[in-house]
Amino acid sequence: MSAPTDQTGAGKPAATSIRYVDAINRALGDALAADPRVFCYGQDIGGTFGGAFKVTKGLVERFPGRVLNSPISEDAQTGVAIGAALGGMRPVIEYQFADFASIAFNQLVNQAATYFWRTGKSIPITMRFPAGGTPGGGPFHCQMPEAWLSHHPGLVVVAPATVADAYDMLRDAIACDDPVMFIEHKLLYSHLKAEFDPARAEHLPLGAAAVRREGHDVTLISYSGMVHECLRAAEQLAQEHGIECEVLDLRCLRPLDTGAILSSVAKTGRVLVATESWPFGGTAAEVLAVISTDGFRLLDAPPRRLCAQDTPIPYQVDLFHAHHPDAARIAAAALELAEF
Amino acid sequence: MSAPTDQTGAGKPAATSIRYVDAINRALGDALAADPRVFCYGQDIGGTFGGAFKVTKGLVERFPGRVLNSPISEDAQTGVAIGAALGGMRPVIEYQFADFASIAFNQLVNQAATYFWRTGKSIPITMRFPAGGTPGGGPFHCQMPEAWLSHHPGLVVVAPATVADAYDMLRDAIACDDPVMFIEHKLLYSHLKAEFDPARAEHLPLGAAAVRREGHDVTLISYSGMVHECLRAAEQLAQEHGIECEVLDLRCLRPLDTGAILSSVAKTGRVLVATESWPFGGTAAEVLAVISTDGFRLLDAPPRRLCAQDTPIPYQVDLFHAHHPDAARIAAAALELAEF
Amino acid sequence: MSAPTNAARLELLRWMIRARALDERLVALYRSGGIRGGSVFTGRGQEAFSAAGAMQLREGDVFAPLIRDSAGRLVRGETPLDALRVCLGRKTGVMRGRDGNIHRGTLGNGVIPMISHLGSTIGVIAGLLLAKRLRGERDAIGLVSIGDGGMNTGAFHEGFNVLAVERLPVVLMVADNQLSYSTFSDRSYACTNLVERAAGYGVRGHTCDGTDADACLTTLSEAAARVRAGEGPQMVVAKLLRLAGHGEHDDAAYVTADMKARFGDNVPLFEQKLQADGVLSADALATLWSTARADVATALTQAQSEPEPLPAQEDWSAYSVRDLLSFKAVL
Amino acid sequence: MSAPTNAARLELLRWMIRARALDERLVALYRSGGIRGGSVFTGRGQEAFSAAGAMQLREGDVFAPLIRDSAGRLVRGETPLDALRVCLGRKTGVMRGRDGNIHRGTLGNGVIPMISHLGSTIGVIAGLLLAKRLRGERDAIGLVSIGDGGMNTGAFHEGFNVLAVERLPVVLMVADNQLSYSTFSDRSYACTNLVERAAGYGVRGHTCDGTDADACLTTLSEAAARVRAGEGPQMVVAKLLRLAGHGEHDDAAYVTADMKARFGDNVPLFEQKLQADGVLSADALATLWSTARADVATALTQAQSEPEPLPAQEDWSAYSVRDLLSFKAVL
Ligand SMILES: Cc1ncc(C[n+]2csc(CCOP(=O)(O)OP(=O)(O)O)c2C)c(N)n1
Ligand SMILES: Cc1ncc(C[n+]2csc(CCOP(=O)(O)OP(=O)(O)O)c2C)c(N)n1
Ligand SMILES: [Mg+2]
Ligand SMILES: [Mg+2]
Repeated sequence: MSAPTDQTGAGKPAATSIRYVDAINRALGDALAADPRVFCYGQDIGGTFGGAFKVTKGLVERFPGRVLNSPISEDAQTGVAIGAALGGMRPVIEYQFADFASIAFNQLVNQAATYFWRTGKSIPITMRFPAGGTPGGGPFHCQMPEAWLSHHPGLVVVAPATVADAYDMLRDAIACDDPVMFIEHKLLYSHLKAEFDPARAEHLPLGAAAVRREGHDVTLISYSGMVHECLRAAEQLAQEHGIECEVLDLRCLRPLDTGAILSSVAKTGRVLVATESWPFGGTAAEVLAVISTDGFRLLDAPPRRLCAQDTPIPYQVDLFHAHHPDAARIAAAALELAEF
Repeated sequence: MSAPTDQTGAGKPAATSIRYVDAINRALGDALAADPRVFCYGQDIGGTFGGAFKVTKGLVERFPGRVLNSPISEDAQTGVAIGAALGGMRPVIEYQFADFASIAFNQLVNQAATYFWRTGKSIPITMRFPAGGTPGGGPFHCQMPEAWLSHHPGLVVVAPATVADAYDMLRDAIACDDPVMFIEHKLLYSHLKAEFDPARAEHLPLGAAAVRREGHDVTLISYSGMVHECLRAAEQLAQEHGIECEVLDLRCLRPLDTGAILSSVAKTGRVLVATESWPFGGTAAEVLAVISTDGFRLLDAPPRRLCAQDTPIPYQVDLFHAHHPDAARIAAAALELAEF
Repeated sequence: MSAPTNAARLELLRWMIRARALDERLVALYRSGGIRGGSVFTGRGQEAFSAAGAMQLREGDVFAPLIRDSAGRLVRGETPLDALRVCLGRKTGVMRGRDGNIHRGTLGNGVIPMISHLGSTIGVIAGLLLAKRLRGERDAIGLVSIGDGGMNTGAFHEGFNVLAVERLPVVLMVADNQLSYSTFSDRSYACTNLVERAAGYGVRGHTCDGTDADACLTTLSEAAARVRAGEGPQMVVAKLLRLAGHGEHDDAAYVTADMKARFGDNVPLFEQKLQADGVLSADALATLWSTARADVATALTQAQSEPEPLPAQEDWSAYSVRDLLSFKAVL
Repeated sequence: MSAPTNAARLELLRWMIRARALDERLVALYRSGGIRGGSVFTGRGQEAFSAAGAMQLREGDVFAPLIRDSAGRLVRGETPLDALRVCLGRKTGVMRGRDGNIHRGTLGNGVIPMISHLGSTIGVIAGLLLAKRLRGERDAIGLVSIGDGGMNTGAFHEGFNVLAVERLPVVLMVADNQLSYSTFSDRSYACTNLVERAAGYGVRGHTCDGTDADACLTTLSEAAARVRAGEGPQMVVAKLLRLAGHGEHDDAAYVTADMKARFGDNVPLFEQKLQADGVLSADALATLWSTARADVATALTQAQSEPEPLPAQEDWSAYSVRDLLSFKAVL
């Protein structure tokens, strides 16, 4: 993926332009200010440093004692979140990279996810996953975690693609009584900018997908960073081939907004799911499973997915760029679909 | 699931009848005898006890020093396997229950799975997962792990459903240069019996699916314990409705034998995937993704999946049985498909 | 370390007997096929240590028990009826049939229900105690159990280190019962006594003979007093023996005669000691047992008369917020 | 503990200088945009401890280095060219562009290439040493690194406990550089010195001043000797300071003046000591530096002239067995 520009039209001229990372920082600050139950816990967030991506910069100064450094202990960080939620708090945990949250797999899928069903007590925790590929990050600093967070029942998984969503969905996540896995794309942190009006009108509910561009020829389904590649591909296909793609940003990955998915497929009859994650059992596979079981008769062509290469994520920059779909590859696949 | 009887016809009258658990025990013993590089490491397997399910019973006496007890340390057990493989051995690890292998998630998907691609050195380890539901097991002793083992590239995932496969596939797994995740169904351990002829003819390759029953009306795809429910459902549909189901046992879940899947769908045009695992992003979702993208034109009806309820696995026995598909529910769904 | 009062000793014995009576009834039920599916797990041999720990707690304190804490759970206010409902999978039980046996518990009693994965409750109690600190509830303390096997999990290490770094008010009870399922201690750890791990976390360690109820009471009350005095986490290691299989499905044939010879049964030992001290008459002891058994019997009749959950009426959703399509933060 | 020979001291200094020269060149390369993507991670401030550890190893021994082991890697036989090829993502590098920077390594040099997840190599070296024992290769020992931050991972605990339970021949080097990224030690652990963790695993602990190269040599050679004598795992904790950001993207503004004042730079300190001892002339020192820098410069020119991998030619498969549809065990 290359550095995206926000084409989602979420900003309005009157507002100031801020980055995706600023939106998250602001959401955290506003949540801390609004609710004494909120606190932050994570590696390197509790000092002047402000975290590996400076997402929490300035918060410890404003909210002393409520932004805490943890040891390198992702399992315990997650246990602490669950326990604090049981104790009436609304913890927000930062994993330093989504890749390291693999250490917390058990606490997430077996403790956080099962708690409500087993005991009737809900667990309002927000877990923040700085995720996704950046050039030179290599196999262990580029992963997307949504597939392994979504299989076990009990976790809500969301992945904002826009500046406004980064703010709104984080506020929603913190307000939600269930455990919310909040996936932030590291490439968007400073590359995505948009005008942001804190006093703007209503936003979408947490579980809703958003149509980022309307079209009637092919539906492009994606989320997180890949939404911007889809928008570029759509623009290119419109310009060069007069093909109108509908770009659907899933926003919430578990549960899926199956209504929005099927509505768009009903309109276009052709669908491509693009993710930067691995194909096998990924969110793209689940979306295809939903479409093929519940939207079979809506389809005019076989649905397709475009995912990452089925290997670890390479360090070297050219290999890295070849590892996941980009606008050009999405456009090529969508063109084939449109011409099917 | 109720106690299965082997209807796969894998046994021959001349041979002696053994249980699924005996086949695994025998494969371990034969592998230890045949190859000095093989050793076993796991909780409670190194004493007279023989492991929580007695799978390794008698082996420590026959192979002293090569069947070792580990502490309750699934992460380290996995690290030990990887290191021992680097040191030229072919370790076979027992996790006490598949559910506890969640602790080893990171070592499996980030260390074992990436090693070959990163370094060119393959990692011949066999990890044994006693898996699947048994009445009264509850949320943490009944899980199937294939979904979270399959998403990251690099692990081979297999799940034998028959006595012969339990033996053959374990021997294949130990011989395989890549990390093999060997999923054993706990309900089959002592309930599944079949005649087993050690001198029998050729067996299927590790990666191949097996047609357990031929049919031309509906394809039932499954693996592990659920194969036996599908066979029962097929029998019932044949008897009661004259509907002939083809029962495909996937055997190897990663990679999938897509050729066998598509061949069967080509024959029937109707497909139901049945698993006792959760639906979201599970192996059933991946199979549906493969069928809908690569076999779309073969389908005469929307493909379907029948998976577990989307909650943790209940303790109480009636709830437990209602949590996952059984022959009756599979038959009902297949009938709908056949009549579509 | 002051000697425990006779009142405290008698209270402890009462809890031990109640726990033993409950466990023995569960075992009988299992053997007679009265438990559908699954196994039964008991705390026999570990009653004194478990109950003496829980006796240090007050209203508002929290306890994270494990497999062998049938006694401590009772002390915290769980009734035999509560326990039996869960083991029998009753809809009326606190787990509503969804989870069973030792996974039972409710924050209403100040008990964190365990998941099976050993070690993973340690981080949870750290979070719960941190929450209390952040909310200004300064009086509450925590008590958390682990075994000689569970001490070697990564989750234990990460969680206990957080408790230590945050200096949270907690007593860690390590029940070193010589066995991790069938595995002997020499395959679980290489130090002489697990209390040697305390210093590495920067916490104070204590040891006691887990078969000696008086020693358990004395040691655990000192540890709890130090926690309440603001000295931070305390680790108490008791040596004892699991006087049962891992669960009732396990005949524990691997336990050696030597191991059995080295460890007595804490319940009769304490009964004899209290009688020798003139604190307990034979009649009073008999009454303790008959009351405990009668209570369990009544509870069992009650639990068995209650309904199991019906699959068709089950609410099959793992989420408390049912409709995220209409969910937004109210800002 | 016998004092190191002057020959060993000079050899150590040579490795330290070679490592520093390599690291400095990498930093310059990063600053001038010569690294495509990613960051650069160095071992500045930790050369003595790292190299002194690796100097204890012989052919057949194994080393599991971490982030700060640029010096130890060189001792094990990695050349500056090897390092630069990987950092520059060259196809010719041992990682073929697939992985980068500190994840480099090859068993050919007796080095286990790390994954990023801290602590997870400890279990791996346990397995490797166990394999050697099972194969009857009784002479080999292992050396494994961890930091003050990584000590608190569950993976470390589980892996090190296995090393101890199996009494495998290994030296654990704990580089306590006061920092886990930006986090100060008091948020990582609550004991006074991490060596207090040794006893809990049943292993012997050693400490040394990591800024004093002689002390590193003496302490690590004693530890290695004990391992070779069959005494089982040894833990050596060095106190020192990371003299750089976590990586070169990090300006390390959080490091306090007090911390900087407390720890010297091991390289000039050792240079001065050797000169004061009359073991090293000013000329010889200058030659050490110029040779080291020239070697790095030559290696850099070479590496830069070599090809990067081409995506179209990449073999995109994570499996060594390509066709499981025809794979069967040959029995
Ligand atoms: C992480 C994990 N791995 C494996 C198990 C299976 N298991 C249940 S109890 C047990 C032994 C526990 O030993 P210990 O911690 O000493 O407790 P004890 O049973 O002796 O009270 C094991 C291995 C588990 N519960 N959790
Ligand atoms: C499990 C895990 N969590 C988080 C990280 C991110 N991370 C990389 S280095 C580092 C700090 C390491 O500190 P320490 O172990 O003291 O080593 P040092 O960098 O000081 O040498 C962190 C948090 C990681 N690599 N692994
Ligand atoms: Mg024990
Ligand atoms: Mg450090």
